[in-house]
Amino acid sequence: MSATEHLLYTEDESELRSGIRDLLTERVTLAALLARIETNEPYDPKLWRVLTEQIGAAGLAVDETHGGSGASWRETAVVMEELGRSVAPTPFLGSAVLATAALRAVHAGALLADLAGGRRSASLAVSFASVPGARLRYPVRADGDTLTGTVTSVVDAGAADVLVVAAEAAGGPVLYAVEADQPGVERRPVVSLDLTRPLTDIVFTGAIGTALARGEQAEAACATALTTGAALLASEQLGIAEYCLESTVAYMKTRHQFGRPVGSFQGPKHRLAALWVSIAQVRAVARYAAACVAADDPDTAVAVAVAQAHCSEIAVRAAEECVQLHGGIGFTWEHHPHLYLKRAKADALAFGTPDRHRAILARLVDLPA
Amino acid sequence: MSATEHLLYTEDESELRSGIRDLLTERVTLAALLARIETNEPYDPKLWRVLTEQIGAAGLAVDETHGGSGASWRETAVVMEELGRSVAPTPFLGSAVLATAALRAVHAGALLADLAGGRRSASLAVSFASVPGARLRYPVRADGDTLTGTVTSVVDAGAADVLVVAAEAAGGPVLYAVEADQPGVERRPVVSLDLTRPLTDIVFTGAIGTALARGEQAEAACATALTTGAALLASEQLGIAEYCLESTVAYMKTRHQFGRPVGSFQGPKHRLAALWVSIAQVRAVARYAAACVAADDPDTAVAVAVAQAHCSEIAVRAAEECVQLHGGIGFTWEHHPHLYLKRAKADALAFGTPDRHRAILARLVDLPA
Amino acid sequence: MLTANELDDRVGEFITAHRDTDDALGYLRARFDAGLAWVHYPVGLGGLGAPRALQPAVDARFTAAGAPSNDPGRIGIGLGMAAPTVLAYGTEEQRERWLRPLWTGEEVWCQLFSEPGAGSDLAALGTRAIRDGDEWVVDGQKVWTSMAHEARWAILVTRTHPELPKHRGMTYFVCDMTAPGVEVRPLRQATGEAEFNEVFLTGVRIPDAHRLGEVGDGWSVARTTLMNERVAIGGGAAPREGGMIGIVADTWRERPELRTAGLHDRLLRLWVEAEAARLTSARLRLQLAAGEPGPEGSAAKLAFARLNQDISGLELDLLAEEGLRHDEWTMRRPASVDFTTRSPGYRYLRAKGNSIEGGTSEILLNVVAERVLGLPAEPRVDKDAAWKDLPR
Amino acid sequence: MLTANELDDRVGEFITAHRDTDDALGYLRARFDAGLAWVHYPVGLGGLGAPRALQPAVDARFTAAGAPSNDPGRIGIGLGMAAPTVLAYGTEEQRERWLRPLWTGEEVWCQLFSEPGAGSDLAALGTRAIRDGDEWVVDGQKVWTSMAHEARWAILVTRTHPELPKHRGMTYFVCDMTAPGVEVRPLRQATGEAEFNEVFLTGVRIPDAHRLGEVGDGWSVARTTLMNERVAIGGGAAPREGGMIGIVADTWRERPELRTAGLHDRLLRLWVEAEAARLTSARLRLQLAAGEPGPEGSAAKLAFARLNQDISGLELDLLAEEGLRHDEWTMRRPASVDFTTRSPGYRYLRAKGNSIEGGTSEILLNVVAERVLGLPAEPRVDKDAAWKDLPR
Repeated sequence: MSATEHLLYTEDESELRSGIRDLLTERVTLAALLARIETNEPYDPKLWRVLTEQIGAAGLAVDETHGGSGASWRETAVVMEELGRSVAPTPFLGSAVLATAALRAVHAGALLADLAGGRRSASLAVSFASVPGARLRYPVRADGDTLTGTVTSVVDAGAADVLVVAAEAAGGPVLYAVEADQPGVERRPVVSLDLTRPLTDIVFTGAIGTALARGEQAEAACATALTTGAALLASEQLGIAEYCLESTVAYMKTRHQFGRPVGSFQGPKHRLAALWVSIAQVRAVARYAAACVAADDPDTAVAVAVAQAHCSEIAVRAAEECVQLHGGIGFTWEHHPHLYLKRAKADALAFGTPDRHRAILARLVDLPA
Repeated sequence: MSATEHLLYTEDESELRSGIRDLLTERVTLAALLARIETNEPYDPKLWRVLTEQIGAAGLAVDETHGGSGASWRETAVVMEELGRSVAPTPFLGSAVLATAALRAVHAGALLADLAGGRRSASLAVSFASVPGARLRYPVRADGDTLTGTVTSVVDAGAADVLVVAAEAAGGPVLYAVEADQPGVERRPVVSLDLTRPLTDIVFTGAIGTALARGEQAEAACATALTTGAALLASEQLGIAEYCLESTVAYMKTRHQFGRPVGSFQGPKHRLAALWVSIAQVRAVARYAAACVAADDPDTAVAVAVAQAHCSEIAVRAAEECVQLHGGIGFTWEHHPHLYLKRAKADALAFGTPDRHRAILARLVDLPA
Repeated sequence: MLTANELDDRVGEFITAHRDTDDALGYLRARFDAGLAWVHYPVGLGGLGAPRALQPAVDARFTAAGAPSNDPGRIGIGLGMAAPTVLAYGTEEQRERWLRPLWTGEEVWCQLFSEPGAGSDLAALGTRAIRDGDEWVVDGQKVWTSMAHEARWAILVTRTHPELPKHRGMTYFVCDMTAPGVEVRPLRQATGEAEFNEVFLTGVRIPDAHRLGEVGDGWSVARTTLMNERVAIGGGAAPREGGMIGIVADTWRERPELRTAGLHDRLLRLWVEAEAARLTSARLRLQLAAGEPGPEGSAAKLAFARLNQDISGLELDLLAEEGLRHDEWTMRRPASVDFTTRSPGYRYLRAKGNSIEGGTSEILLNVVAERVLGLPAEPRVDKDAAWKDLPR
Repeated sequence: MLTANELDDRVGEFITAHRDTDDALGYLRARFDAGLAWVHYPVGLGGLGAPRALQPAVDARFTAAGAPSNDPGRIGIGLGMAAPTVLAYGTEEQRERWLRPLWTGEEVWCQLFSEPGAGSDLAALGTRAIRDGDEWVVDGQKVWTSMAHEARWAILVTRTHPELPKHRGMTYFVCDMTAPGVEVRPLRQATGEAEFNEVFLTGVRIPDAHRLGEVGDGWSVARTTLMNERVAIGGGAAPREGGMIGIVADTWRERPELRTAGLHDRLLRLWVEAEAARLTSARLRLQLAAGEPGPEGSAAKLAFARLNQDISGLELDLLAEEGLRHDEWTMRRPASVDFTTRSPGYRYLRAKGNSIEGGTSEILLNVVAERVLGLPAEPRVDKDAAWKDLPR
C-alpha cells in the first residue's frame, strides 16, 4: 500500500488528537505560557507527565515490547500537530522523536522503554539546524568511551536525562548514550529565537558514554533521526499554520473598524482564503511525509525535502499574516501572534531552510543545477 | 552631475511626450492594430513617417551635425515609454535605438544621418534575446567583406533598409553595414510571440558589407548597442505597465458586478495599489538607466542590470493583472490586454531575462554565488 | 443495494454479450439501457441506483475491454452539468427524452449562463424570457459558451421577473440550439483560437415543456448545475511530474545549455508546489471516496490555475530566444484544451484563462473565505433591490 | 523673499557670533529667536517665512559647524506632527507658548490618537471629553504612544459629541502629561522591548485654552497632523546598500560558508528591490524639491516595510543555526529604533512593526487605491450613523 493511501486521519488519530487538544487547552493558556517562557523552567512538568504517562504520546512510535503502543510516526505526527497548535513548551521533539528515532534504529530497548513510558527524557546531541540528507558532522570526539567536544544549539537538551551523542572515534562514528547529569557534561542555556523551545550548547569534557552502535549503523541512526525529525516537524508546522489562520479568522470576525467586522473586507479575506488553500497543501504534504517515515518508504527522502521546503514557508507566512492582520495587538508581547511567529521562523531554520531542501531535492529528482 | 539628478522629466520631455501621445492615440487604435498585426505589413508606414520626419523621434540621440536634434537617450526613452503604452508596431527599437547606438559608437555619420532623418531604417543583426554584459557571439563569418551565416530572431529587421552586422573575420570582429535588399541576404519572417513586434531570421549567403569598424571598436559598438537597447527597453516596459494599470483601473470603475463597481472591492484594489507602488519604482529605475546611458555613466552596467531585472517583472505582472482583472474580456482577441501581455512577456525575454541580469549584477556588485 | 462484486459481474456479462458488436452507438445505447452508463443514476435512466463510488471501476473495465466510448471530453458539459440538473429538476418525460442521447453522445449540450454584463455575478443576468401562451420568447446575449457550435441543446437561465430582486426573478430552460433566432458566433481568444462562442438569442421560442424547475426558481436550478461543475474540476489523479511541470522538468534535463542558477531555484520551487498540489488532490480523492467531500475542490482549482501560469511563465524564461518564437496564431476551433502539443507560448497564454474560466480565482477566494472560513460577507447593495433598478 | 545666499549669510553670521557659547540650550533658543530653527515658519516663531526647501542647507551648515543639536530623533513627534498643527490651528498665545520649547527640545511631545478600538479607523475613537465650565474632563484609553513616558505635552483627539456621525463629533486638545489622572504604562512588544505606551486618562482636566481648532472640528485638525506624519516618512537620502540590505550583503561577502544557491537569487532579488526603492526615494526627493509633492511617500513606506521584512527574513535563513540564537529578550525602553546594533532576530521581529505602525500597509493601499488611482470607495456603513450607534 503506497504512502499516498495514508493521507487522511484514522479514527484512532482523531481520538488521540481530541485527547491531546483538551489537555493542551487546559494546561497551555496564553497567560501561563507567557509567565513560564522567561523563567528557568520553560517546560511544564505536569503537562509532560500527563502527555507521556497518561496519554502515552511518547511511545506511539515504539513497539509494545518496549513499552510503546505500537502505533507509528503517523500518530506521533498528530501529537506534533497539536503541540504546534499550542506552541506548548515540551521536550517532545527532542525526546519522543529525535532520540526515540535514533534509539529505535539501534534497538536500544531499555532506554527506549524509559522514553516511551515518560520515565526519562532524552535528546539527540546535534544542532537543531542540521540538515537531513546533508553530510553528517561529528563535533564530538570519542577516546575509548570518553567524549570531548561541543555541540551547539541542541533542542530539548536542557531538561534531558540522557543525551544521545554521535561521536567520531578512531574506527569511525559511534553512537553513545550519555547521562546528562555527570561532571563531564556542561549544558549552557542559549537565548533562543523561539522562547517556547529552549536550545542548549553542550560541552563534553571527558564525559563517559555507553556505546549503542558503531560505524554505518551509528551513522544511519543519526540520519534516520534527522529525517524523522524533519518529517514530523512538518506536522508541527501544520499545527502552527492552522492555529494562526483560525485565530486570525476569529479575530477578524469580531474586530470592527469602519462600522464593519474587518473580516468582511475583501483584501484580508482573499489573503486568508489563499492561505487556507496553502494550508490544505501543507496538510497533504505533512501527512505524506509522516506516512513515508512510518513505512520507511523509498520515497521518504523526496517526501521530507518537499515537506520541509513547503511547510516551512507556509507556516511562516501564516504566522506573519497572523501578526499583521491582528494589527497593533499582533505586535504586543501579551498576545499570542509573536509566539507563533518565533516558533514558525525557528522551525523554518530547523533541520535546514527551504532553499537547502530544494537543493537536496534537485539531486533526488534529477534536476541538476 | 550624477545620473540620480536626472530622474524627473524635463519640460521638453513632457512636450515631446504629449506630441507623440497625440499621434499614437490617433494612429494606433485597437481596431487598426488588430487589423494590421496579422498582415504582412505590421508597421504603419505613415505613423513611422510622422514619427521620424515630423517629430524627429529617431534623431533625438544623434547630434545636430548628423541631422539629429542633439538631445539624448533620455528623450529617446520618453519615446519608448509612449511606444510601449500604445504597443505600436514601429521599427523604432531596431533602428532608432539599436542600430543608431551602434552607428554612433563607430561615428558612421552618413548612415546615422539617414536614420536620424527617417530616410532609411536599419537594424542590428543580433538575436533579440542577446544579453548585454554577456560574451558576444558572432554567428556570421566575414571573408573579405563577404558575409556568411545566420542570425535568428532579429528585431525590426523585416522592413530595414540596412543591417548592421557584427561578423567574425580572420583578424577579429568587424562591424558591417549591409544593404538588406541584395541577393546574399535572405530574410525569413518568424511567427513571434509578440505580434506587434515582428522578428526575422536573416541568412547571409555571400552578402557584401561595408566595414564600419574593426576589433575592439566593433565589439564595443555592439556592446554599447545592446546596453542601450536594454536600458531603453525599461522605459518601454514602464509605458506598458502604466497603460495596463490605467486601463484596468478605468475598466474597474465602470464595470459593475453585485451592484457595485468592481473597482470598489478591496481585493483587486489592494493589488492595483501595490502595482502602482511597483510602477513608481519602475519609473525611477528606468529613468536612472536612461540617464546612465545618456551620460555614459560608470554605473551604467549596474543600472541596466537593475532595470532589466526589475522592470521586466513588473511589466509582466501589470499585463497579467490587466488580463485577469478584465475577466473574460481580458482573454479575448478583440480587447487590448493580450497584446500587452505578449509584448510584456516578449520584452522580459528580450535582452536577457531577469534572472540572467541578476547573475550579471552578482558579479558587478560583488555578491558572488 | 448492489455490491461492487455483483456490479462487476454484470459488467462482465454485458461485455461478453456484446463482444461482437460493430455498432458503437448501439453498444452505448445498450450499455445505457443495462444501467451501466452512470450506475448511481436511477434504474431506467442509465443507472442502477448504486453508489457513485463504484463508477470508476465500471468505466475502467469497459475501457480495458476496448468498448466504444461516448467521448466524455466532447460531451463534458452534458455529463457534468446538464444531466445532474435534468435528473434533479426534470419531469419524467424530460429525463426520458434527454438523458439517453446525452449520455450516448448523440446529442451534445452546451451551457447558456454567462452574459457580457453578468460573469462573476451570474445572478445579474438580463436575457429576457416572456411568456406567450405555452411558449416563452427569449431575447438576449450569452457568452463563453463552449461547444455551442456543435450543440443540439443548451441549458439556459433567463430573467423572467425584472421587477423582483435579482435572485428571485430567473427561470431555467432547455433551449433547442437549432431553433430559429439562435445565432452562434465564435469568440476568438488570446491564443488566436476560438474555444468559446457568443450566442445571440433573438425571439427564440421555447415550449414551456422545456422549462426545468418552477417559474422564478431558476437560481436554485442554476446552483445545482454549478455545484456539479465545481465537483467536476480538479480531482484528477496524476503521477508525479504529471502536469505542466513535467514538460519544463524534461526541458531542464535535456537541455543543460539553457540552465541558469536563478531559474534553478524557481524551477525547484514550482516542482515542490506541483508536488504539493498533487498530494493535495490525492488526499481530496481519498476524502471523496470516504464520502467526505471537502471544499478542497475550490482550493485545487485555485492552485492549479496559479501553478499552470507560473510554470508556463518559467518555461518561456528558460527558453529565452525560443520563447520569443511562436508556432501559429491561426483561428481554430479546438474541441478541447491540450497543453502538451502546442508551443510554450500557447501554454503561457492559455493558462491565463485558467484563473478566469469556470469561476475566477477572485470569486473562488470569496467562496473559500465566506463558506469555508466563515468570514463575514461584504455589505450587499444588490440583494433586495429590484433587478431592473440595479446599476450595471 | 529671502534668497538662499542671503540665508546662508545669516547662518554664517549667527554661527560666528555664537562661536564661543557653552550653553547648548541658550544656543538653541537664540537660533530659534534668529529665525533659523525652521526657516519656513513665520518670523517670531523660529522662522523667516522662507521656502521650506532652504532648510536642509541650514541644518547642514549648523551640523558642520558642530553647533548644539535639538536631538530631532527624540522630539520627532513634536517637530513633525505637533508643531505644524499648532502652527495651523493654534492661537497667537498657543503658538508662542508651545513652539519654542518644542523646537529646542526643552519639552517633549507625544501623540494621543490611537485607541484599542480605533486603530486604522481612527475616527471611531471613543475617549470622551465633557465640558465643565472653562475646562474639559477627559476619560479614555490611548495606545501606541511613543515617548509618553518622557513627554510634557500631548496632542489629543477626543469624542465630544457621541450623538453626531463619527467624523463630526471630535475635538482636539493639547494635554498636559503631568496633569492628575494621566497614567502611562509601558506596552511591551514582540521584541521584548517597550517603545510604546498605553495612556489611561481618568478625569483629566484640560483648560479650554488648550483646545486646538473649533469644538467638533477635531477631525480636520487631526488630518493636518497626520498629513505631516506621512510627509515625514520615507524620504531620507540613502546611499546604495545603505539600508538593511547592506547588513546582509556584507554577511554574504564575509561568510562564503553560509551561501547557498537558492539564497543567492533571493538576495539578488532583494538587492534589486532595495536599489529600486532607493532610486524611487531619490526621485521623490527631487519631486519635493521641485515642489511637486507626489503620493510616492505612501509608496515609499509600503515598499520600505516589505523590504525590511523580506531582507531580515532572508538574513535569518542565511545564518541558519545562528538565526536560531537570539541576543536578549530584556524589557527595555529604547528611545528610538536602531536596526543595526541588535541581533538578526531583533531585526526580523522589529521589521514586522513597519507595516503596522504609522498606518498599516492595508490602510496605505486603500489610500493609494482611492486617492491616487481614484478607485471607488467601499460602500460605507459608518458615515452617517451617530457614533454611539456604530457596532464595535
